[in-house]
Amino acid sequence: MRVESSTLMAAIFLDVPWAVVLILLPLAGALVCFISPAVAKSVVLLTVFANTVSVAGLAWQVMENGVYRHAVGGWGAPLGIDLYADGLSLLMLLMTALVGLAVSVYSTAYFDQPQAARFWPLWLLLLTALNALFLAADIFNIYVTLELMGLSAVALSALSGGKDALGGAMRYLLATLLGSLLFLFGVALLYHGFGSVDIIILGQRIVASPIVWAALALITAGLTLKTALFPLHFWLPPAHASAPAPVSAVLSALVVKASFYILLRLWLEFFAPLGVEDIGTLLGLLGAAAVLWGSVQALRQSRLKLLVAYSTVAQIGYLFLAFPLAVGSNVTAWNAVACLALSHALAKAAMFLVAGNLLRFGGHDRIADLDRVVQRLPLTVAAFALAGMSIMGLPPSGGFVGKWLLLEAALIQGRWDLAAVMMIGGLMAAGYVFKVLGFAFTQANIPQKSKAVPATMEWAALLLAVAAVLLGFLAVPLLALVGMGMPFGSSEVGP
Amino acid sequence: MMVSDYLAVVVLILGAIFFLAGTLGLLRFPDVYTRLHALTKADNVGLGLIVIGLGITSESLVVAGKLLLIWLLVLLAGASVSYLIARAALHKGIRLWKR
Amino acid sequence: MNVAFLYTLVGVGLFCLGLYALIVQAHLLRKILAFNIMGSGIFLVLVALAKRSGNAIPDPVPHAMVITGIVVAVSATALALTLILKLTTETGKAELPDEGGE
Amino acid sequence: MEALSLLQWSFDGLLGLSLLWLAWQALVCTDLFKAVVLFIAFGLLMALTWVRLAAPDIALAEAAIGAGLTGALLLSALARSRVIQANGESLLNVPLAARKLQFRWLVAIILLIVAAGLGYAVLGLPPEAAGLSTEVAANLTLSGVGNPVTAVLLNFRAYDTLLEMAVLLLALLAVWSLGGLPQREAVTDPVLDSLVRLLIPVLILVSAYLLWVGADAPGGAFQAGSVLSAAGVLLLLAGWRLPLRLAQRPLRFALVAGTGTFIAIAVLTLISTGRLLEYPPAQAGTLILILEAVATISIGVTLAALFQGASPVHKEKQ
Repeated sequence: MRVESSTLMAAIFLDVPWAVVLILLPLAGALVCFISPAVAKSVVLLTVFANTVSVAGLAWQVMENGVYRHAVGGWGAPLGIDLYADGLSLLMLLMTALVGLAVSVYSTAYFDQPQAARFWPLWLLLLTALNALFLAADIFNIYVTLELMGLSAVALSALSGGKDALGGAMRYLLATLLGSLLFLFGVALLYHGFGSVDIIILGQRIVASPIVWAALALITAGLTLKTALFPLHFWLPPAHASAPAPVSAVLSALVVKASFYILLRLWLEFFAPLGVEDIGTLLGLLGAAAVLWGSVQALRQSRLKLLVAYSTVAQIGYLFLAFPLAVGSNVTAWNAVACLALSHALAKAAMFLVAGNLLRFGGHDRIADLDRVVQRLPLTVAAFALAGMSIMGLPPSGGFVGKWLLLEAALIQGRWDLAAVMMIGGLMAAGYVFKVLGFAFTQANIPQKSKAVPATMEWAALLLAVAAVLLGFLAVPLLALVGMGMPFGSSEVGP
Repeated sequence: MMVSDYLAVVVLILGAIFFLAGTLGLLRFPDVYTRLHALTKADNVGLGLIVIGLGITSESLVVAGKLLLIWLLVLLAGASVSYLIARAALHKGIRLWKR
Repeated sequence: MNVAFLYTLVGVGLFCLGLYALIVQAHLLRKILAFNIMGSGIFLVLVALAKRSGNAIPDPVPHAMVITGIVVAVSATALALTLILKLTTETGKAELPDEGGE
Repeated sequence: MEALSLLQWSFDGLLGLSLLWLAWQALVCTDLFKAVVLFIAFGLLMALTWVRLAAPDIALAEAAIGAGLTGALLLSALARSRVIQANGESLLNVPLAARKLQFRWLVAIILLIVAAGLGYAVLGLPPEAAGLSTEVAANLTLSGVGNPVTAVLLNFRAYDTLLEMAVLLLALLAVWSLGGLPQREAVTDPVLDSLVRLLIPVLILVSAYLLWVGADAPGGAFQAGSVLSAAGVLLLLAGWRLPLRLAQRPLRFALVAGTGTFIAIAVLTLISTGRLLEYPPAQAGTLILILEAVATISIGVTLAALFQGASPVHKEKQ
């Protein structure tokens, strides 16, 4: 009997359209939070928990039945819109779910009432946008999700008010709107060139022509602007540094990855088959410049949140190093990107939450004035150290696996220059992580009052950082997951 | 073309001339009040003529009725808005033009 | 070449004019006007190209996309204007604060 | 016929040039108020352009939202910025240092190259449009409505519209979360009052008409909603405010009703057909009408609330 009921349960579990749940649930949650702010906190916690379960459910469906496709409205592409999930989208959804869970728990303790009532519905709308974006298979639909994501991210980053936050949010708004418009222009050209906005159909129809080159230029420009690739990163540090800590965590960990994901997806489906090595090389060069420039700037910062924000600029650079390294059926570079994206999301979210803890504790985030925090907030400092391991790429962290794979790809290709950039970037990352850790041990020159930091906030940061390190042990099953549906165009999986 | 078509063309052209006159007034008259005067008067008549011209050629009474409704709405809005603009201008202290 | 291509080129022109003003003009309100004009340019390209085969019934899909785009544009404009007013109240200037030394 | 085509060509050419000229003036003229007015004129010419391109649905949306409501938002921002500064001088009108001439030339030259490239790319497109008109036409009878644009918006690509409703709601949430703005000076005037009293019923009627004909003719929820919001904007301009007992829950329900109904129908279709937003063809027309009716109210209220700026409750507290 018991066996039967459990198989029945499994059948039901396998039958639920989890992908749809991932979109409708946070959206409905946002509406409830808006109507009844009193229950918002519980609604959000319930939503992010159910969100994680739904990702697990979707992952199971993909493992059982292969690539997931859902024809919204029953029409199917090209007339209708499809939802689509393969290993790569699952990875991004998983990343969103994990970071979202930790950030939501953290936020219950971080925000006080008037701000909390504004934060919850905006955050659930951002979660809706992220989930919808990772499940999208239609480039016009992606445009709508990009706008939903961009505007909610801007609203969130302006949440704390004041000159810095408003200025940062304004700059962010200009960048994200410009990025969306460039993307939309590309969408318009592709639609009129090939008569569809479905990614798969377009991928089959696209042939090299002026219209494709124009669309490629517009889409790449728009998405690299949104991803803050050097030298289009100017908007990121002020926006990420002046937002509330949980918002910075989500922006750095998830939002920039979302536009990178779209770029990667369209690159793999549309542009790579056309043989555009030159543009790949250009993206790689910009990535290398980003690694160096972001790291140097991070080293020079005196405020922790700016340091972490510039570190994001550098770490985004690593993701772009894969473009010139992934040639032919070589998936190592793309596997490295998958590892790096996830481990950076976890580690960087942890770092911003740590910065939030230190800000709450001392009332400032000046690195030189950290006052023996290692004794007073040991969990927080441990979280920073663990997250730092992953950012530096020390074994056994997830960052290590990612950087190792990338290095391997560079060495196989004989790209010593890029390998050198990776090594230098790693060294400089060690520099800025240890700079912060060093001041955590020393006593500050000026005496300062300190406030208690809720345990929830400390543990949320620590658990994310631990997850970033543990990822190193889970790399093999993770890469097996990412390889599902062969998003990178080859059956070869793993290092 | 039938006689009614020729009539419509004549009325339409007449309407356009009124619009042209109103626009000339808007550009050439000395202050906000006289410009409003020129604009609303000429445009109201001009639109009325155009509505008549289009009404003659319209396929059904319903369409003609809708056209008439548009004219009435524009009359109402034009009159009120020009009054409000003139009032705001007075409040701002813009003087009446004197020769 | 028919009329559709004429309007397509006008759309490209509007996009580039808007982009120019977006980069060159420092005033934030002007940047918002620039975004709206760039958007109109893209919408024009989207719809005009659908009409390029002549007399056939125009393709309704780009029309629906443009209506979606117009609603998104007004949403973004409303948010941007509020943000500009708040920022102007704080800083006294309707432009981006200079980056205080990177 | 040759003369007619020449006339059409010159009309289209003139319209295109006017669009470019108005856009340019709106972007570079020194007076901001003038720039906004030129922008509104630009929007109206865009509406005319949509008519020329046989896109009456967009023409309606452009006139109501693109020119009308966006224009109202811009003018209202200018008016508010005057309130911010006590001495009546608008902060937004403070002149800013111009960029260096070399920089501007550099940008202009780069963008000329970009424009040439884009123009070359679009002119290289084959003259036969590779669109979806045949697919839409083939499935129109199953969609429940006769207007192909409404069919795309509310049926074939209804999921986009769901997310678009979320974007609209999000804009309002974002504006409210930014907190209070200075209020405009209220205009009290007997003429304005009687105009408002006359126009409100007309606008509601027009909105209902646009909603109803949207199934088979140009119109639909977005056009109807923006006409409805015009009624709200007029009321707000005449000094009317939402009664406090309606400002909390009832207002919020009205704001989320469109998105909420969309979600409810999405869940219902998911349960009954197994697919998101797959309407049974027999009920499609009714479902779309319900969706559009509720969406119209939400769109109207949301756009009017965006014009008002701050949340009505927030204002009472100040």
